Amino acid sequence: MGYQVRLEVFEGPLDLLLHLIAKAKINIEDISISEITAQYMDYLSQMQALDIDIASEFMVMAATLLHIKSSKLLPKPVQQSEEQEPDPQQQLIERLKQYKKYKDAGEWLHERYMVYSNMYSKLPEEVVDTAEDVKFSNVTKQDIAQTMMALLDKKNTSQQSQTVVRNIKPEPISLHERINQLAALIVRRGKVLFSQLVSRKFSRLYVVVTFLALLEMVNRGWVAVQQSRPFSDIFIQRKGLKWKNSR
Amino acid sequence: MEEQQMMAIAEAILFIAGDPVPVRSIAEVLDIDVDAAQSLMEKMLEAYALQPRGLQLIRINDAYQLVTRPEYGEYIRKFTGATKEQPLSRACLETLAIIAYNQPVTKADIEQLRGVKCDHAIAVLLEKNLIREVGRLDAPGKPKLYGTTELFLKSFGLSDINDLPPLEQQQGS
Amino acid sequence: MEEQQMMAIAEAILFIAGDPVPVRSIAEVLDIDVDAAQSLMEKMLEAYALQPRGLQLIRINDAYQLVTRPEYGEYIRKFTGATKEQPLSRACLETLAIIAYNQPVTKADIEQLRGVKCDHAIAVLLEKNLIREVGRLDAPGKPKLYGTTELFLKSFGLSDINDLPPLEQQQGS
Repeated sequence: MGYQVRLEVFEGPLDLLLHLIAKAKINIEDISISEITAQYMDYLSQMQALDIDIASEFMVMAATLLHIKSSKLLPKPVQQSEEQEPDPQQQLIERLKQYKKYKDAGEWLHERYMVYSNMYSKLPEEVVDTAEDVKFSNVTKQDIAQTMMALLDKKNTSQQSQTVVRNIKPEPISLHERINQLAALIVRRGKVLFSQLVSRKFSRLYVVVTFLALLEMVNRGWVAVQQSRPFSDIFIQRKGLKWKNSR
Repeated sequence: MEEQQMMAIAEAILFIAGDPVPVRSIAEVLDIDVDAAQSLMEKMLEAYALQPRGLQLIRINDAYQLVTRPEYGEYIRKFTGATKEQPLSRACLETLAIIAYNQPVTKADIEQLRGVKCDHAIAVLLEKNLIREVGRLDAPGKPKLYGTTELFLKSFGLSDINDLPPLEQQQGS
Repeated sequence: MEEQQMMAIAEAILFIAGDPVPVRSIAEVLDIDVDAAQSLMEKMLEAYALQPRGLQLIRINDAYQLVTRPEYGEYIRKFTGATKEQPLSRACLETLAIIAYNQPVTKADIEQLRGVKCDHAIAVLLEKNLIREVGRLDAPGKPKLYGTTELFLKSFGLSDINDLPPLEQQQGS
């Protein structure tokens, strides 16, 4: 990577315009279209110079600004009717005012989030009927397997239907990292289910990366995978020489 | 039953439940009517707020939950090893603000207000379960309508959606 | 830090943990020495005892735990009875299955899968010698890792842990 240039990043053309207005220390109502347009174009050309992709929205706004500017220079056409088009400059001002409201509300939300995401709740207590004794005398290994399966099933369905509490953190994760993580897990466990690698607290991206990591590991001959039927869980097992002595 | 005792029972129940408990359930357990339970819980909420404690009572719509106070989050994370919640991006915050104040609202409405595409922000907010689809607009293409979730209320310390400050007030800055 | 604030933090930690928390861990989080933490907790225990609350603080050896007061047991049963009461063996079997298939595994992992606290089930399984602590996870808080015992293998007629039926085969049925 070469040198880095800091260029302020804007959420869109409206955001950029608000920034220019704030810099000029004027009210939204008092914008001078020709000045703002010049500055706006200047910013776009800086972006171009830095080879930054300019989203089409920025270009559309540039066209709007130029249109307003040119229409101001031209003599006003003879008023044909009272119901003419609304003044584009006034429209733009309205949009900016609307946008600013939500931008400010977003800032308010940010402050709240930084406070209230610090609240923690606890897991429900398990209420068990202690009157009943634990007897494992007639429980078989099949029962254990069935219990585990039922748990995984329950988890899957609750995942589908659940609409509440789900905390997801951004996980910047590389394929390479994920392969290392999976390898570490498989050294420990020997075998694992795909569903166990991707609990519901993870994002779709994370699931995809995990799956790619798994494919790569299959490709390298590190693991064997089995899936009994389409969409069922994938059973993953250590395979090959890689794991010898690493236990 | 004495009020204080009822509060104690409610506290025990909230502790056992962990999750938000509907005021209806509290009324049932205490064998009082829902209105009485509601006012009991509001009193309890105030009492909690006044005490210098590690816990607080919050209301989310019609349910109450015991949670730790936000100011001690850092200590909780030290204890549990959890990582701090990442701040939301500005794109997400703006999109969320628009949805919160205008729900139910379509993607097109949001994009019109923000002046940029919002697919990514919407996807992130959906995944974080801060917003959800609440239906479809009866218009060509049947666009999806978005609204906020209970988790949104909780994450931003709001009891219900009317707790949001009026939009105009912010304009001062 | 002020004593009252430290108590508030301790309360928040005990609440989140649900389990007995060793005084050592409290000292660590508060960054004070163990003796100071001990006397803090004793003061807190007294304070709790004096208040008419639904929760109480109890001491078990060198650990403290927040629990509901026994006199409200009837109401808690009324509350949970409405949801569902789980027989102990069911809770234990689920916990055992998770440990068997995922070992070594932490309590937090088990609880994540089951969605409820599992202290009781783990305690029973430990007592029956079907599971044991096999180490600690190298993560903050150093949580215990659980695995199954020889007795477990013997009890279920397994020659080794790989003898457990593969999970995917059953899923078809």
